[in-house]
Amino acid sequence: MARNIVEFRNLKTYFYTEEGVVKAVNDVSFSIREGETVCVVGESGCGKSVTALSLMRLIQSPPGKIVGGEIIFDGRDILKLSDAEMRRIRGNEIGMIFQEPMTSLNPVLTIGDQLMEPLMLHKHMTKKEAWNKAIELIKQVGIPRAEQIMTSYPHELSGGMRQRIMIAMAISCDPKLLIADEPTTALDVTIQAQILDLLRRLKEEKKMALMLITHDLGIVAEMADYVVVMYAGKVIEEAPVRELFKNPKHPYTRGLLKAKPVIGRRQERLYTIPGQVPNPIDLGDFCYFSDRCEYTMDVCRKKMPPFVADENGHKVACWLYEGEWKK
Amino acid sequence: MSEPLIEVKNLKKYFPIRGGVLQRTIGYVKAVDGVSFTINKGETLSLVGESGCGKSTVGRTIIRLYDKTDGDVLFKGIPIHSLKKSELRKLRPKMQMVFQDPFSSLNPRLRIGDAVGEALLDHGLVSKNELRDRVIEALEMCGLASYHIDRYPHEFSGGQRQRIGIARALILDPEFIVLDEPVSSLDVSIQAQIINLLMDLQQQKGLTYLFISHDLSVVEHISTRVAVMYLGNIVEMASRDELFDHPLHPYTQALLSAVPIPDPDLKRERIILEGDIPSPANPPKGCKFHTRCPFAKDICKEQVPEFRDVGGGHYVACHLV
Amino acid sequence: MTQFIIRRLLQSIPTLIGASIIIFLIFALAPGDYVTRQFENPKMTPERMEQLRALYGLDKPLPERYLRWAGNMLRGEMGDSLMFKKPVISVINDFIWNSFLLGVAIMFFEWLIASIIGIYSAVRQYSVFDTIATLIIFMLYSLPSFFLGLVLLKFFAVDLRWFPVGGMITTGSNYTGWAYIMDVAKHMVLPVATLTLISVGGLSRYFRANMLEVIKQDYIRTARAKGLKERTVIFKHALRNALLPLITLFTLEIPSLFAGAMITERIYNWPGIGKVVLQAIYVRDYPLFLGYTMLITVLTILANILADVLYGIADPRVRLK
Amino acid sequence: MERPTPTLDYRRKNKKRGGTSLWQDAFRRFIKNKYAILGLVILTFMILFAFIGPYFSPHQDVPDVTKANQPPSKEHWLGTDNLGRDVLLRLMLAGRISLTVGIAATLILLLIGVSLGAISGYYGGWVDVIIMRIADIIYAMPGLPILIVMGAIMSDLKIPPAHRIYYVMFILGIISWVGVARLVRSQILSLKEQEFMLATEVLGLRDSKKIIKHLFPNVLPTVIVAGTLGVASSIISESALSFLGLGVVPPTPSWGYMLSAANNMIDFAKRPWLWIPPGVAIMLTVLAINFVGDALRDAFDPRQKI
Repeated sequence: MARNIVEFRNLKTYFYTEEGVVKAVNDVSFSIREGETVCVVGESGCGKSVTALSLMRLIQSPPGKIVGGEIIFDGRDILKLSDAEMRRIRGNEIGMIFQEPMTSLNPVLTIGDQLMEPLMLHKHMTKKEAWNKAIELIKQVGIPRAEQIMTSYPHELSGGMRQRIMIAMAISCDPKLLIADEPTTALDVTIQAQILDLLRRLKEEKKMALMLITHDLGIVAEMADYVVVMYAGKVIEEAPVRELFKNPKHPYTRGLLKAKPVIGRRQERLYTIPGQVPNPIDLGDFCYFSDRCEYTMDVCRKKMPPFVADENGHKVACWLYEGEWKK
Repeated sequence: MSEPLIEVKNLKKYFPIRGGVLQRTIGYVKAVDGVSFTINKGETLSLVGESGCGKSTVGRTIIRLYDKTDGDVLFKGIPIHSLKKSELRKLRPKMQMVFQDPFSSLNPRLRIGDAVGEALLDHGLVSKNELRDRVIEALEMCGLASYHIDRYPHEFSGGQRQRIGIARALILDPEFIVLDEPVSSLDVSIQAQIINLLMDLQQQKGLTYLFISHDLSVVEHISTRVAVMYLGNIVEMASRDELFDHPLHPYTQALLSAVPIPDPDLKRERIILEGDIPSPANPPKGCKFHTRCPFAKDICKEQVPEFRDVGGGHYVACHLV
Repeated sequence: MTQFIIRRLLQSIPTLIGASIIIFLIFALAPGDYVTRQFENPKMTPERMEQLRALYGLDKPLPERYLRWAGNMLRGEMGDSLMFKKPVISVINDFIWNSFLLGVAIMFFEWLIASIIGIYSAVRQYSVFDTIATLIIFMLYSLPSFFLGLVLLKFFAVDLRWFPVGGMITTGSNYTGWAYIMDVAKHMVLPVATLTLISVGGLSRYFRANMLEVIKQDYIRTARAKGLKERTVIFKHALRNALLPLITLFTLEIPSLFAGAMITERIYNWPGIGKVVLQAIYVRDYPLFLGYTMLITVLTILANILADVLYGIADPRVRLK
Repeated sequence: MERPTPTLDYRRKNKKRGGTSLWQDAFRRFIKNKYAILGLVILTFMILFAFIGPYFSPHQDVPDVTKANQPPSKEHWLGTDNLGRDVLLRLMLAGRISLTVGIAATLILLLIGVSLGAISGYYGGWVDVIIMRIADIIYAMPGLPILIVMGAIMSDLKIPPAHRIYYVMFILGIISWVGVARLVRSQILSLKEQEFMLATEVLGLRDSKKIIKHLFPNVLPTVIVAGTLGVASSIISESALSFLGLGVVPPTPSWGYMLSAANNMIDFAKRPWLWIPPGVAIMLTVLAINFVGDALRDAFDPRQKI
């Protein structure tokens, strides 16, 4: 078994807002192995993006703050590194791409300038070397006329092209881990297919791990080796991808799978999860899904369920499986 | 076959591009470039396509939020675009719209009760003392509580706001509602709630929907018939089952194969289209899809394919079918 | 680009005509003219007054006077200053460069100080520096320039005698070379300080607001995610974007270099155009005032066009057509 | 539906039934702002000082040459002027004028600016072109010189001193509406793009309703902020004009006019009590208004915190 490249251990990232403390990431632990694709899935506000930004130490402070836990990356605790050491990891050992390709590139700098920056910084390339490498990267992400693109500005490119450039930039220093935060949410479905295809290909070529954050279970099924499901700042379930889709355990995961209409699988009515995600401010110490769950028991409203693995390594945080732990 | 409620005949909507020293019109963005279809009473016709294909413009032009460039829209036989302003105003309650963005579709400084009830009052459809009851009725029908009436939009989540938007349209007792991407900004669990609500209301009230969306799986769930748009034209239109089971146009096929399916064991042949969607200001000649079509032939580059019935109400515009 | 400039120049013609009519009317409709003002005394006969009016062309009907004046303006003839008894152009030329000297110094210090304070406050938002800077800035821009001018004059020139009380060169001196420059510089300190302090507040707030806005953007996060040094992030990625709107502001300040500061120049007895024009108003020297006002109006219009052109050059997203 | 959807409150803390409007939200943020409170305190003080203060003064605003030019003393806290009048009392009375002119001029500029901006933005087309052209024209002309010239013309027209104050308000209003008009116009243009404005069209609301219930309340915050800051700049402009002797003139003083005592070399150098207090009064008032205006902007638009 490959070794862990990243390990989140009891990560806590809170936001201190006017209305109260938002525990955006509330005691999250999971790991990503070398060369593996882990999908972190959940609805908006569940803390999936904040988890990724915590790993990059890009949480804006104030109001955000990492208040506890460890993030072990390649044997080092990220949270204990100096700013300078952290900068050597960002863009070098960990690359990241974001949801909004339209706003993620600097509008006043050329594509070439932005692509060459990390190469000259981390790989100490000369301008000439960086230029050649950047052209190679542009070709690698499937954009023709690379020389012309180098001198273009972001607004001259389409959304799909910009996302390809973001990918090229993120992988330019051959990182061990690529974080992709909803990389296709802002794109059309035919472009999404191109980008996912590209990510899959690059991951194989570069042998890097991929942390893919998404809300789309279809993308999860297509891309993931391993899945982490988050709800209201907590990991509520994690399992290898086949296991998770074949045998989802947490009522929330099950609900999500049933609530999404699927092409070619026509049904009279959609299953719905009633209610909505709880207000993240000042949540108590109980199962956060309890007020929407159809199996809620008394214990669910009183105590936080522990996160327990079964014999297949399928982990879930739900009181329904209390019986299984005792075995 | 039931009677048509909406008939759209060769509708065109061009937006001018200005330029030159005197800011004269130097070209047009052909957002909608000649589309024709009918919507029958009680059915849901879906318009599906990627960004810039003109689906929202069709929706807005049908209910005359935009003035047409050419063609005709008939609502129960009435040519919408020939009405005077006052006549149009009288007809407004019958044709409603639910918007995409639950955050910008409600006036932030208006109480929910006012937002939902004001049109009823303005059209003189209800007396002042009945108003509150009618508003509460509409809110409850959409899964909201009566005490929400005094609240403001920012006190609600996205899904609840979308319910308010639906209540606002519903209270006028419309016959036809344009649903412009009503669920695309919502999370999956909330999306399902809203879709079910829309379908329930349609059944109870016999509503007719034009459902505009880019999400094929939602479209498949909700539609009676589906029209696929590309760069201002409908390239394929058929009943839901026919379109999803036997897509004929290469673009429809590509779209369908591009949708990720939540089943890790499913291995599909995927058609990945090359390149980007061309600009609607300068669309390709001939078949507009030929620049990305994996099967394009010479004829596609020159001749515009005819939009024709290939049997059983399945329309397609492709030389290769 | 050329097309854009031509269009903007054409567009500014009506603006200029409108401005010239308004400016002309303001004076023409005023009862007291130069003749009444300067020569009114018991010895003056009405006949003699009329002769004088005819001499100065003040007896013609308004439209004719306007057209004659506007025609002269177009030819660059602004007429003669009544006060100085020589062409307006040469009066303006005599004094405007003194104002320009003051203006350039002020602009230099204003932008230097404002950029430092603004950027530093934004990068260290809510720090002690930010809080104190904000407070001081608020106080500065709440001060009327003439009050600050008077206070500085009283304290540093009258009481402490560090600087001369007014003028541009020490009376009776005939310094040359370096000594002359130092003498002028000494006279400049207080007026420059006054106007810099007054204007630095608003500008540094603007700098700060722009920086804060830019720092929030996604591309700054991208820059940080690349592992760039904070210095590179701020000065290469953020500052360039924050400076874009400031280009406009900077360009629009150019006319003020030539306009002079009426009140401050008066307080410090600086022989600039502002002081002279103020004097011209007191004695109703219309040709001088009209010439000056039109000059500044034209400069403002040109600066507006220049601002748009420079913005278009600096921001790759803007295409000037 | 399988089960009734539980109606959870998005904000659980909000227990009361009636909703919290954005106005209430803004108010809550406003009163939390320290600068805003400081500004309000100073402003209240200045208003009381100017409008109630004179009733507590033991002096009369009448010349008494025997007491001319006295420095500050126990009897005359801020000394006396060259006609022997109490400077402190004059300062209070001048405050009335300065504050009134500032507020009235702002109301005039808002009236012109908001209506022209709104018409321009709402109707568009040639109306918009014409109004914006006029705005361009006024914007292109140098403001202070025109203001001063208008002041001079007032003198030529022999307007009685008591009426000059109204003319000053009017002139200030007329030359400074452009900024507000442009602001309101751009705000309305962006509101028109919002889906809720499209919704008012789909709902078939009357134009009057669209404007009064939908556009106006959303433009109001901008207008309030612009208005507040407008008072500050009107006060400064008025004082500049009066300082030059071309604005409000005796017998009704304004702070700016009192400051013009500094034009006399002896008063300037030897009797600072004549001109420093009005300057400080202007500064404090303007500072307070700027604090309040800035806090209002933050309160109305928490995203744009600057």
